[in-house]
Formats: sequence, C-alpha cells, structure tokens
Amino acid sequence: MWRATPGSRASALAVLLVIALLSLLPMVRLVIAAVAPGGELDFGAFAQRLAKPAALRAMWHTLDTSFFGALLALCLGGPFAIAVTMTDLPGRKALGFLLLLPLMIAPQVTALSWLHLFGPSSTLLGMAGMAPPPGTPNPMLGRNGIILLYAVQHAPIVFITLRAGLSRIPHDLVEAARASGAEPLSVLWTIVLPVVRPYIVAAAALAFVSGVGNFGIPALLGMPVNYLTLPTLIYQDLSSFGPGVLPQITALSVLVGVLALAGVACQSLALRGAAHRFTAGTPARFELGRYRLPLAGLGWLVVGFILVLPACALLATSLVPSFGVPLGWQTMTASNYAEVLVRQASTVRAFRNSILFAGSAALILAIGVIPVTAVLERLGRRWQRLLGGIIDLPYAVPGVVLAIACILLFLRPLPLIGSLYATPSIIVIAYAMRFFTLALKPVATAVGQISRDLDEAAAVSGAGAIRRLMTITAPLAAPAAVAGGLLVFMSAFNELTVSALLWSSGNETLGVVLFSLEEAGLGTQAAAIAVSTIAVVIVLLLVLDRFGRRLPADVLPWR
Amino acid sequence: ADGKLVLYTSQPNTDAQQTVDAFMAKNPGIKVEWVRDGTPKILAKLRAEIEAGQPQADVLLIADVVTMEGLKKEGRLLSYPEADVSGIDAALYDKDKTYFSTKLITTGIVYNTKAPFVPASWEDLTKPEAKGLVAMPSPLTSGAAMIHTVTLTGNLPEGWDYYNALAKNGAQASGGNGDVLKAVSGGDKLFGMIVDYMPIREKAKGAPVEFVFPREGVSAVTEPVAILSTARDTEAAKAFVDFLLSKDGQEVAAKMGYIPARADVALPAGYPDRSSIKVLGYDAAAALANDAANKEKFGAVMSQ
Amino acid sequence: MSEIRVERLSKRFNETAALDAVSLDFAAGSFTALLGPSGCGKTTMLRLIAGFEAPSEGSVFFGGELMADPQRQVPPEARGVGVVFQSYALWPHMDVAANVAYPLKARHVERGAIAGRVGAVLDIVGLNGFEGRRIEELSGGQRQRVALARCLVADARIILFDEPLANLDMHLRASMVDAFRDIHRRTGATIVYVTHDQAEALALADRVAIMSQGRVLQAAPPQEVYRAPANATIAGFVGRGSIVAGMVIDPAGETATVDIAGHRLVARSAGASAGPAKILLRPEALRISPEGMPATVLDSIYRGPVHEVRLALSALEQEPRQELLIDSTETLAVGQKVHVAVSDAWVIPDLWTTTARARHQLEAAVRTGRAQAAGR
Amino acid sequence: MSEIRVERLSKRFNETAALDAVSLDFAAGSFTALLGPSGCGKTTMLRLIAGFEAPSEGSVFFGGELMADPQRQVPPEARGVGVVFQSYALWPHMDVAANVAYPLKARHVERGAIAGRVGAVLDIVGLNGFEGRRIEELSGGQRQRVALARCLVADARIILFDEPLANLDMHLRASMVDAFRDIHRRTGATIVYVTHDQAEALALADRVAIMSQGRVLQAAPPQEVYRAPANATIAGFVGRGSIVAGMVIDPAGETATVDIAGHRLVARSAGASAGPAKILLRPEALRISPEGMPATVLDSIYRGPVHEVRLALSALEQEPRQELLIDSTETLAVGQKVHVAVSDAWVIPDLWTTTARARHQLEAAVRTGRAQAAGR
Ligand SMILES: Nc1ncnc2c1ncn2[C@@H]1O[C@H](COP(=O)(O)OP(=O)(O)OP(=O)(O)O)[C@@H](O)[C@H]1O
Ligand SMILES: Nc1ncnc2c1ncn2[C@@H]1O[C@H](COP(=O)(O)OP(=O)(O)OP(=O)(O)O)[C@@H](O)[C@H]1O
Ligand SMILES: [Mg+2]
Ligand SMILES: [Mg+2]
Repeated sequence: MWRATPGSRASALAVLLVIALLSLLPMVRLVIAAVAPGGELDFGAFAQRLAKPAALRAMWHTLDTSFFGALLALCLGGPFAIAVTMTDLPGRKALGFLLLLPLMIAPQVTALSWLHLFGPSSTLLGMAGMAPPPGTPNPMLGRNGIILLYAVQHAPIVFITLRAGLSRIPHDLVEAARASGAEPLSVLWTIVLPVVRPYIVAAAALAFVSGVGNFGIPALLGMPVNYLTLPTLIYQDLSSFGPGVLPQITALSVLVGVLALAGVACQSLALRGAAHRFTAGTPARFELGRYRLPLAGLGWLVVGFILVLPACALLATSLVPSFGVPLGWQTMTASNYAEVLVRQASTVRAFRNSILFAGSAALILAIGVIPVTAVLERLGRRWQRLLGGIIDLPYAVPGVVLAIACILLFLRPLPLIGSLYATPSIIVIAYAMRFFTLALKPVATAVGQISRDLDEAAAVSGAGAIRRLMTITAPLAAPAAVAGGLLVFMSAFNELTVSALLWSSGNETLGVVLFSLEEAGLGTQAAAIAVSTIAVVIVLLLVLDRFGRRLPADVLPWR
Repeated sequence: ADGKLVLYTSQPNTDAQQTVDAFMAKNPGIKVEWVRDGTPKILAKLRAEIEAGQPQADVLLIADVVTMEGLKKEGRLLSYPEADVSGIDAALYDKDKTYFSTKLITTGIVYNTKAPFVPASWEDLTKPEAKGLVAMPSPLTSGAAMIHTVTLTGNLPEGWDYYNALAKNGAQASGGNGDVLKAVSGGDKLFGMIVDYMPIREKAKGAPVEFVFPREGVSAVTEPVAILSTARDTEAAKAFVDFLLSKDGQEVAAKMGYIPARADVALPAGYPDRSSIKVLGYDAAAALANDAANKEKFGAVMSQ
Repeated sequence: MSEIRVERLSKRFNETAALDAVSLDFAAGSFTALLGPSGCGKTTMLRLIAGFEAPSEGSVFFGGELMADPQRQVPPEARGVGVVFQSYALWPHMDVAANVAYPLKARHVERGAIAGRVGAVLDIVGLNGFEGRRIEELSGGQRQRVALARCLVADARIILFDEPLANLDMHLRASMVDAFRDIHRRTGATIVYVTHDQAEALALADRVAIMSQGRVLQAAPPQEVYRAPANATIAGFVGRGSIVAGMVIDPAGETATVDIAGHRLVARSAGASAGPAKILLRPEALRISPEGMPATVLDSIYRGPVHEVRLALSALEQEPRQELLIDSTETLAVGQKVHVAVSDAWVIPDLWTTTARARHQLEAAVRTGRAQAAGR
Repeated sequence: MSEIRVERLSKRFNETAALDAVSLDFAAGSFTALLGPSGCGKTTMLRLIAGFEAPSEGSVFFGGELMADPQRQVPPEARGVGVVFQSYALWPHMDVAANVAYPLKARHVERGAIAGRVGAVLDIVGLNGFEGRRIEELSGGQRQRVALARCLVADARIILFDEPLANLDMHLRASMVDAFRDIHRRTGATIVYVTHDQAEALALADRVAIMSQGRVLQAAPPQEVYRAPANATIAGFVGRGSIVAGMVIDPAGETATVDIAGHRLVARSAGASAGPAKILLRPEALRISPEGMPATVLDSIYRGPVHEVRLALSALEQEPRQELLIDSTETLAVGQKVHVAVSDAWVIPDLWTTTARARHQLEAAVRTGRAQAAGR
C-alpha cells in the first residue's frame, strides 16, 4: 500500500467531484446561459450587458455595502464571541444564544421591522413622542441602513465562526502572555486575535459573501431610494418581459461571482503565514472584575437593540388586524395567528417542509464536510484556495439565479435518478449547493489547526485514513461541524430566494409563504408567521441545548 | 373531462387555492397542480424551463396582458377560438383568442385617514399639500405598475409631464403594491397609487386607509388566462379557461374581492357602482415594444 | 521578610485534591526546588502562585501583600512573576525573536533597548541565529530554550520554572543550570523551580521541598534532605539507596548503634529510640570490601561510569528479602557472594511513633530554610 | 537480517539539513539509542522511519522491503510501528482508557480482550484508576505515561520512542526503564530510542548512535562509546570528563604511554601515533591521592551524593589552562592544592591526521553493532 496510490487519489477525486457537482456545475451552467443563450455563443452581447452603467453602479454598491457590512459585523459579532468564550461575563450564555437569532429572521423581515422602528409609524418612537412627522424619509433607507442591517444579520455568522476558533486556544498561551506582564486587553490584541486570525478572516469572508448575495435587505432598504445592488438589479431585470431576461441576469450573476472570487483572493492574501497548529485545550478565562456589570449591561443593550426591539416591532405588527392599526387592548387580536397557523394548511406544511429541507441540508453538509476538508487538507494551498473560491460562488450569486441554474440542470430527467424537478430533493440539493461554504469554512479552519501529531499517532496505531477520519479528525472537528450545521439550518430555514422558483405544491417553504403574504399586502399575517418561526427555532435550539449537555464542551456555540 | 393540469399563476395564495378548488369542484376528473409566485418570478421560472427545453405549465393565469402579448409573439400561446366570451368586453380578450382577461384590477389612489385632504383626481397628487407624501409602485419592479404608467401617460393630457410634476413633488416610486399599502397605512406616506382590492380589504379590517377611483379614470390589469402551446392536456386546459370565463368562475373572483370581467356579475362589497369606474385603455402591443424605452424614461423622470 | 508565603493553600479539581493545605515560605532571593512524583501537585502550586488558578482555600502573599484567597485574586500580569511552562506555551504566530521580546514590549521597554536584550538572552540559551525562525520549525529542545529565554528577558522579581530543562541534553542542562545560578546571583530573584531531576534540584536550590499527594513532606536544604530525610517516603524518593529493616540498640542522640542483619554499625539519627527501625543506606556509603555484611549479587546494570549492583543481604532467613544498592566499578557476576562495608547510615524517624517529633522537625526545617535564605 | 535499514537518508527543511546522508542498520530485536544535542535531527530520523515525512534523499527499508524513498512512501499505518511522541500527541476528545485502547480497536482486536490489555498496560505505567480521566485533567508526567501505555499496548514489531521519559521523576523513570527492558526482552521488538539522558541510553540500549548536526558520528555498544569515543565531539558529549592536551610518547597498539602536564601514564588507544594528542579523563578514573598530577581546586558543587570538583592542572605555565573534573566525597576548599591519581585514560583518535582510520573505525563500529545485534 503506497501513499499517493489509486486509493488516496480516488478519495481526492471523489471530493473534487463533489465540489464540482455542488459548486462548479451550477456556475458553469449559468456561464453557458450567459454567453451562449439558446446555444449560440455571443460574447459581444455578454460584454455589452455588463458594461451598462446601471450594472457597474450596482456592482460598486454591492462591494461597498458588503465590505463595510462585513467590517461592522466583525465589530459586532467579534466582541460577543470573545465575551462569551473567554470571560466571566454574567449571562454570557443567554447573550450568545440571543445573538444567534438575527440569523433566523429572514432578511426582509429584519429590514421591515427596522423600517417600522424608525419610520413615522414607529409605535416605539411614537410612545416616546419622537416619531418623525409623516413623510419624513426613513433613516434606514439607503446605503447606511443596508450596511447596518448587513452587520446585524451577519453578526451571528461572525460570532459562531469566531467562537469555534476562540474555544480552541490553549489556556497556557494566554497565561504566558499575562505572566509576561500584558494586561488582558493587550493579550487580546497581541496573542488571542492573531492566533485566531484564520477564523477572523474566515468570518469576515463569510459575512462579505453573505452581503454580496443578500437580497432581502437591499430590496427593502435600497430599492425604494433606488440604491441598487447586484441582486436587486437582477430582480428588477427579472420583471422585464422579453426572452433576453435570462442572458441578462446570468451575465450579472457572473459579475457577482467575480466579486465573490475577489473576496476569496483577499482572504487568502490575509491568511498568508497564519496557519498554526496546536493541540486544542480549554480556553483561558479573563476575569472582568469591576467591568463585569457595566459590560454585561452594554451587551444586553446591544442585543436589545439589534434583536429585541425589532422582534417586538414584529410581534406588535402580528397582533393587530391590519397594518397601521395602532396596537392597544381593543385592537389586539390573535386572528393573524389563527389564520396562518390554523386556517391555512400551507403554513403548517411550510413549517414542516422548512424544518425538513433545512435540517436535511444542514445534516448532510455538517457530516459531509468533514471528509471533504480532510481531503482538501492534503491538497496544496493553491488548490485549497481555488476550491474555496468555487465553493463560495453559489452562496454569493442571488438565490433566484442559483434556482434558475438548478432548473436548467435538473429539469430534464437525469440518468438513474430521473427528473428532480418539482420534488423536495431539488430544494435540498439547491440548499446544499448554496450553503456548502457556510458549513465548510468553520470546519476547514478547525481541521487546519488540529495538531498533525494527533493524526500521526493514530496512523502508527494502525488506523487507516478512513478510521482516522472517523475517530480523530471528526470528533475534533465536531464543534465546528455543529456550528456550521447550525449556520446552514438557520440560514436555510427562512430561505426565500432559492426556494421561490423551486418549490412545488406541497413543497412550499416558510420563506415562500411569508413572502407571498407580504406581496399580497397581508403584512400582519406575514409578521405572525415570522414570529412563529422565531418561536419554533428558539424551541428547537432549546431542545438542542438540553441535548447539548451530553455533548462534548463547546459543540454548541452558545454554551 | 378527465386529466391533469399544471397552472402557473401570480394570484395570491389564498385566491389561487379558492380558484382551483372551485374549478375542481365543477370538474372532479381534472387534477390541478398550481404554482404561485409574483409575475416576474413565475416567468423567470417558465423562461428557465423553456431554456431547458421542457416548460412545465399548461395554463398561465398572470397579472397582465403585456406579458401575454410577449409570449404570444414568441408563439408560446395556444389559440382557443371556441372560447365562450359572452358578456365580456371585446377589449378584454385577444382578438386571436390566445388570452382572456378574467377580472379587472384597477389602480387608483389610496390615502391615509390622517391625510390633510381627500384626493379625487390624479392631479391632486401633485399639490403642494402632498409634497413628499406620495408613494407608488415602481414599474421597474411591478408589471402592473408599468401598465399603470403607460396608461396614465397615454391618457392624461400632460403625458410624461405628469410624472415630472410628481417627481418634483417628491413622490417616491418603489417596490410593489404591498409596499405602498404598508407605507400609507403605516403613515410613512399619506397618499399612494395602488391596486383597488388591497386598501378596500384592509379598510374592512380597520386599517386607517381609504381608496378613491379618481375622476380621470383608472388603469387596470386584467389577469388574463392563456393556454401554452406546449400544453399536454389541452382539453383540461380549455375546461379551465371555460370555467374562469363562466358566470360561476366570475362569481368566485367577485367573492374574492375583485371586479369581475363579465358585466353580468355584480361587483363585490366596498366598490362603487360599475358605471362610476372609468377604465382607461392602452395599447398592449406598443407597451411591449416600448417596454425598455418606457422603463428608461421612467427612470430618467423619477431620477431613478 | 519572605517574598512568597502560601498559607494553608488548597486546590481541588472536582474530587481530586491537587494541593492540600500547604503552608510554605519562600524567602526573598531564595531558590527553592519543588521535588515530587508525577501528579503530586507541583505544577498546581506554581499556577496558584502565578495567579492562573484561584485557591480553593488558603491564601498567597507576596512580600506581605495578599495576592490571592478564595474570594479575590490579583491578576497574573500585576504580580510581576516570570513563568516557564511545562508545555512551553510559545505563541505560534510570532517568530522566536518576537516571542522573546514580548515581555519587554508588554512592559513598555523602549524600542531601542529591546533588540539588544533579546539578542543577549538568546545568546544565553544558545539560540543565536534563530531569531527569525517560526516556532513550528524548532525541535523540542529548541522550543524549551525559547520559553526559557522569554522568561529570563524580563528580569522578574519572582521566577517560576516548571521543568524547564526536561527536554534538554545533559550538557545543555549543565550550561542552563549555570545560567540559572548566574541569573539568580545577579538579579537576586526569588526562584521556585519544579523539576523531577533530583541532581538538578540538589545542585541548584538552596532549599528543596519534597511534595507528595498535594502535601509538602519536608522543606530543607538539599544536603539535609538527602542525608537526613524526614521519613521513609522521602528517603525512598530522594536519591538512590536502600531502606533496610534494622534494630536500634544504643540510641545516643545524634547517633545510634544499629544492628542490620546481625551486623553492627553506628548510624546518624535524630533521637531515635531503641527498637526496630528503618535504616537508609546510600550506595556511595557502601563499598565491596573483604569484610562487612555478607550479601549475594542479584543483578548488575551498566550505568555509564559504574555498574549499579543489586545485592541481597544474606541474613538469617529473613523475610522479606532485604536488598542493597551499590555502585561498583568492577563487573560482578550474578550470584557472586560479597561483603559490604558501610561508612554512613541514617535511622529514618518513625512516623508512627514519633509523629509529634517529626512535625516539630519539619517546622524547624522550614524555619531553617527561612533563616538561611534571609541571611543571604 | 536487519529489521530497519536507512541508506544515505537526508531530510531538508528549506535550507536546514535536519538529516544529512545517514546510513544505519538496526538489527532485528536490537535496542538502539539515538543520543545527541538538541536539534541534531533525532526526531527527524524517527519521523522518517515512522513514515510521517518523506525523505529528501535516500531510502528506508524494513526487513529488506522498501518503505520510503523520495518518490514513494508506505503510509505509517501500514508500517506497523509504535511511536511515543515527544509532544505526547494524546487525543483530547478521548479519556485515558480510550486513548490506550485505540491501537487495539484500530487493529480489530476483539472487544472482550481490549479492557484486559488496557488495564494491564496502565498497570505497567502506574496509572491504574485513571481510566476515565480526561487528558486535560492529567499532569505532565501522567500524560507522558498515557502516551507510553498507548504505544506499548499494541506490541508492535518496531517501537520508536522520542524522549519518552523526559517528564518523569527518577523513580518512575527507573521503573519505566525496567518496563522497557522487559518489553524488549518479551516481545523482541526492534527499538529506536531517542533520549537526551545518557545514563538512560547507556543503561537501556545495546547500541548507542551519537548524532550531531544531522549526521551519525559513532554507533557502537554503550561501553565502547563511553570508554572509547571516536572523536573529541563524542568524548565531550557523552558522559562527564575532561579532555586535556597530552603527548603520545610510546604508542603500542592497544595502549600508549602519554605525558600530561609532565606526568606519565599508560592510556588505552586505538593505534595512536606519537605526537601531541587529546586525552580523555573520566571523573571516576581520577582520585585525590597523596601523589599524582598536582592540581588546584577551582570550584566545587554538591551533586547529591558527591561533590563535583573542578581542578586546574598546575603545570609549567601551560596556555590555555587545562581543567579536570573529579568527584569527591569530601568537601574541598577553593584554592586548595591536591594531587590526582589516574587509573584510566583514553587517547582520542585525531580526526585531522587519521580521518581515514577514524572512518574505518566508525564503519567497523557499525558492523559490530549489526553483528552483535544479529547474534542475539
Ligand atoms: N484541570 C484539572 N482537572 C482535574 N484534575 C487536575 C487538573 N489539573 C491537575 N489535575 C490533577 O491534580 C494533580 C496534580 O497535578 P499537577 O499538574 O500539579 O502535578 P505535577 O506535580 O505537576 O505532576 P508532573 O510532574 O507529572 O507534571 C494530578 O493528579 C492531576 O491529575
Ligand atoms: N518543520 C520544520 N521546519 C524547519 N526546520 C525544522 C522542522 N522540523 C525540524 N526542523 C529543524 O531541523 C533540525 C532537527 O530537528 P529535530 O526535531 O530532528 O531535532 P532533535 O534532535 O529531535 O532535537 P530535540 O532534542 O531538541 O528534540 C532542527 O534544527 C530543527 O530546527
Ligand atoms: Mg507538572
Ligand atoms: Mg526532538
């Protein structure tokens, strides 16, 4: 049995195949649709579509908002990750738990609730007598609002990714620094953050790519003031009627892909020389001393601001019979809940479907991603970077476009499996394609930091590659895999843009139901669904938390 | 008749369900599978299916005629000359009988009850009292809004200057009809252009809004139904079209709160008398041909 | 005044009592070695002194100032201690020079002075020219030396060493030991030094604290610990040697005549009373000679310079068999009959009958340690 | 047939040549200690044998079968070697018992037998009762013992040890050494043992390979390496002792009369030729005596049993000063004048004039090593 044998080459090939199927295939299909609509190659038209000023402006907007959104998300999620993992902040578990929630609220719902919060109709500001007069432009509209909400929406991604890294820093590294006379803050700057640099970069990259591909937030905050990003521009183009619509939006998607790849390039640039391996240990704890309570207060304030307020706004909306009716004891009604949860069978079905689809995708990815990373680990850095970029693509392009790619790919019956179109499978596959990178990033980072000798020790114990994978790499990467799985689940649970084109009757998802209510002007019923969604997810997480007590430490990102 | 039918529609979920249920009650042998989404998305889906070579839908029931006109030009619609169009204005169906309007969804003016005055005409929206308080759906997002724009610019004496005046008055064009409803009922804006059924329905639930049919007249989309030329079961498809145009079918639409296409079916509650609603016409074929130009113009006027 | 004082210090991990009501003074400028079997609580003691753990009970004082009790702890960075970790704890994202320079930067030493100081300590540990190496590119011993250099660079008042030389070869150890001695002399730092190498402990420290199962058994100057261990556990642990059963016949205060396997000799003692006793015989006090205790060779191992020979005392059918350890320059055949002459022996104080005395003795030893260190 | 053979094995990391064209045979059932200063390439050699690294040049054979050359390598899990890592490499997600049981499970030992075997090896390393402990809850020495147990449990044909006892105290070391010896005897495994502890190497191994800067300087039985080092580097590295300048006066094959500081004595030699030479004097061959070489006490360190005394030879104004190391049971005052009697000395072969002979000798030593081990 030789190294670099057919066996190990086969495993590398298998992984390449998986990546090709999940990530490259849809993109290639899109590029074909972009440059060769109807089978005729036409680069001139392709270039023309991209050179439109609207496209260039949207591209600039996308870059701008995604970049600063990611930066702000880092500033928001980072401190929480540190506080929850490495300090004795009171109530840190609850804080960590709550910080995850923005990810579970669909972006358009978040955007909506923030619009309510600051608009002339704000119940809250109204109570304080601070509501702006009717007709005042909402301060959330436009670039800054989009950046702020990107940060809120993607802070959980940063939080989960960073926490996976922080919880692996052996405590003696921190102790050595403190014994050297460094204050906790300076230890943070000089030791902790540099050591987790790969995680920070991974988190920032995820937040960036998430911003590039986000539709809900710029749709509500940008389109009203004609601040268009690429996904919203694509959506607008969709409403043109002619047969040229497909090439047009696929061409724009290629542009999005290029942006995402640029992000990946920056990522690998930032990661040069930052790959450290160490044996994982229990992380060090900083005592906050007299700052404990003030910091806890600050933490709750922030969480209250980014989560509780919007959630309350949402709740308030869901309790009035119609939009604009002030909430009071007389007007309060549960009729929206009754309507969506009892009367409309589709909502309950959508709950079941979303749990099922998002759960399957999360499970498949969380498990599957470990062998994939283990094989990636053995490839050279250049390959890793390239493949990492490819995996990012389906996450970055707008969901509608990915859905189109899926239709193009899976409509015709395939050999062996037949047509997947209009089955639940196509949604699960599309989710797997789209959220592959969410599951992969934390795990790849974790596997990259597992000290080599742990694997070597298993090898000389006689364990072959597969056994080592199952008994050493997988358990050590399990916390990261669970974190990744959670990210996938929570992102997919409310997902709208992919399933919008892929659902079929009986297979509708929550996002689809929610958005169609929204579109039909039934905002209050949509809010009722959103609130129910949050409740369901919280219940699911609490169940997981219960179950998590028997899991190894650090598997659940908030514990 | 027996058969299976795939319906692509842009009707809201509950409406679509009611329509299909009513149809299947009448035609127990035919099973209808329906897919519902906004017109742009449902068309994107159809386009992708066409690109992949296998359009799945048999029947389309979508918001506007312009889209149908485009599909007809591409030869994707089946002509159904034997369709029973009695009681339906000839303006409401294609002369080649490829698509048939099923109801009228008009666009008029909505205002918040806190508004300083009650608007009665399109021109009222350009008054100084309405400065910065007007919302309208963007034609860049909504097909119905495009038709509304084409109708108004074609019928109002000022033409595009009307929109210039609106823009100068700080009117905001964004999103779809649902967004306008939210903006006006929420008080962000106090006036809006909007499809009729939304504010009428919400008012009934207590929302602080009123709907006005302006005196110049309203634009309308007509939710046409059409059979795709690639339909597998044309018999079932024809049965579906027959049902929608029948008195029973029209009454279902009225019950859902829409203005039926057939003159012999009564309007739903909350609407004024049919005679007081003046529907302005427009040229669908021209609208299709000038779509891109109109969008550009709109963008330029509203500085979008 | 003593620089470090721990008082009834305890640390429990779940049910394990890693440290169990230890009281000990470390005089200013003293060099104390903690010696004890693996898992006896040495590292735990250092971590409590450094401030990485909070005591379960008891307290830690530096120069009379309270550093830690179960309620409140001064953070490590405010204690001004230097620590060399058993696991090295080098920062993987910095190169060798940056690791070593860190404590200087943390203490805001001016930029210009840093490079020189770093160069100087890298010189001491023999890692000149390794400044730019990444930690992952170093061998085990090289890493240990970087950890050493990092601790030395800051000239801390208190330095804690956790097995700093475990991975170095004999010669590097010797030169490091010289370096430590030098540093100690130059800076007058108070040093607590955990090691499992007794020769090192005896050579370096002016006091050795023997620990076992979370307790300190004896704390005394090296010679005393070696020559007059306070009980059988210490006698067995420190140095090589054999503990044989004997009979005190004529106790005479500082010495006593004892009978071992029918052979009489004079042994040192701390007031042993007549009766059965345990006698410690060190190999270097035993010699193969024409006369003395008769014994049989059990086995012989070549240990560099000499052969370490295990002998069985051939006494009146004694049960269990009594064994002696002896170093011989000549090779002895297994089974060979020899005679052993004894030049020194120690009557191990009997803990069961003389608990009170032993405790008194222990406290005296602690006092001696303090006085000695204070007199420096 | 030799169990392991490495041929012109080289390993380069960037510019560093960690291993430099080393050829060495390890006979089946032999016990070879690799000895050398920190960073000399010992760990690298083990890693190449285990299969964790690919050679830059040269090849590794197990029983005549090619295991590795720069192009192709048999993966570690197919080589059937046991390894104890310098860094322990314990799996933090498994408890002690699971760590130890792993190699058995990987080799599909039946479930029922596993617990018994695990218990037995934990017994050997003195960790009974620690089965359920998490790795993080162990002290440094306890971790090392778990690593040991994990390696021992599988009864591999080839066992590689990388400083397996570095963190253990003397007594645990001694009992581990006994355990190793036992295992070696029982299983007849071929053992390669990296250590920086020479006493350990000399006591355990039947051959010692001295490495320096990626090369093997001498590979010979322990006594030979100690008593007759092939060059000055080895003489300086292995054991204590002093190398003094002398003059070979009367070479006579196996012995030679030499003159040191005006004093004549007979020394062992490997065919030295007349003229200036370096003479190795071990402390145990030196004794303070009424007559002999005159010397002055430079300093004296207490090292447990004895005082290690540094002396300066008081000879005819020699430059540089020649120093001797000697162990004394008595305390000697600094500056005291003494005389030293020499009972053994070794003329170090001169590499510069006898390079060819030295190489020949080295190769002979390697051959002896092979033959010796093969004869077992
Ligand atoms: N975090 C912990 N959790 C539980 N038990 C612990 C922990 N740390 C140490 N122990 C236990 O406390 C005891 C003392 O440990 P300590 O590390 O102080 O030993 P040590 O004297 O330094 O040993 P060594 O020489 O082997 O390093 C040991 O039995 C160890 O298993
Ligand atoms: N991955 C690496 N990259 C670069 N240099 C390395 C690497 N690993 C080892 N070296 C260098 O190779 C040389 C030999 O290292 P090796 O680990 O074999 O030493 P060693 O003999 O085991 O030393 P020690 O006794 O200190 O463990 C050292 O100079 C070391 O710095
Ligand atoms: Mg320890
Ligand atoms: Mg090494």
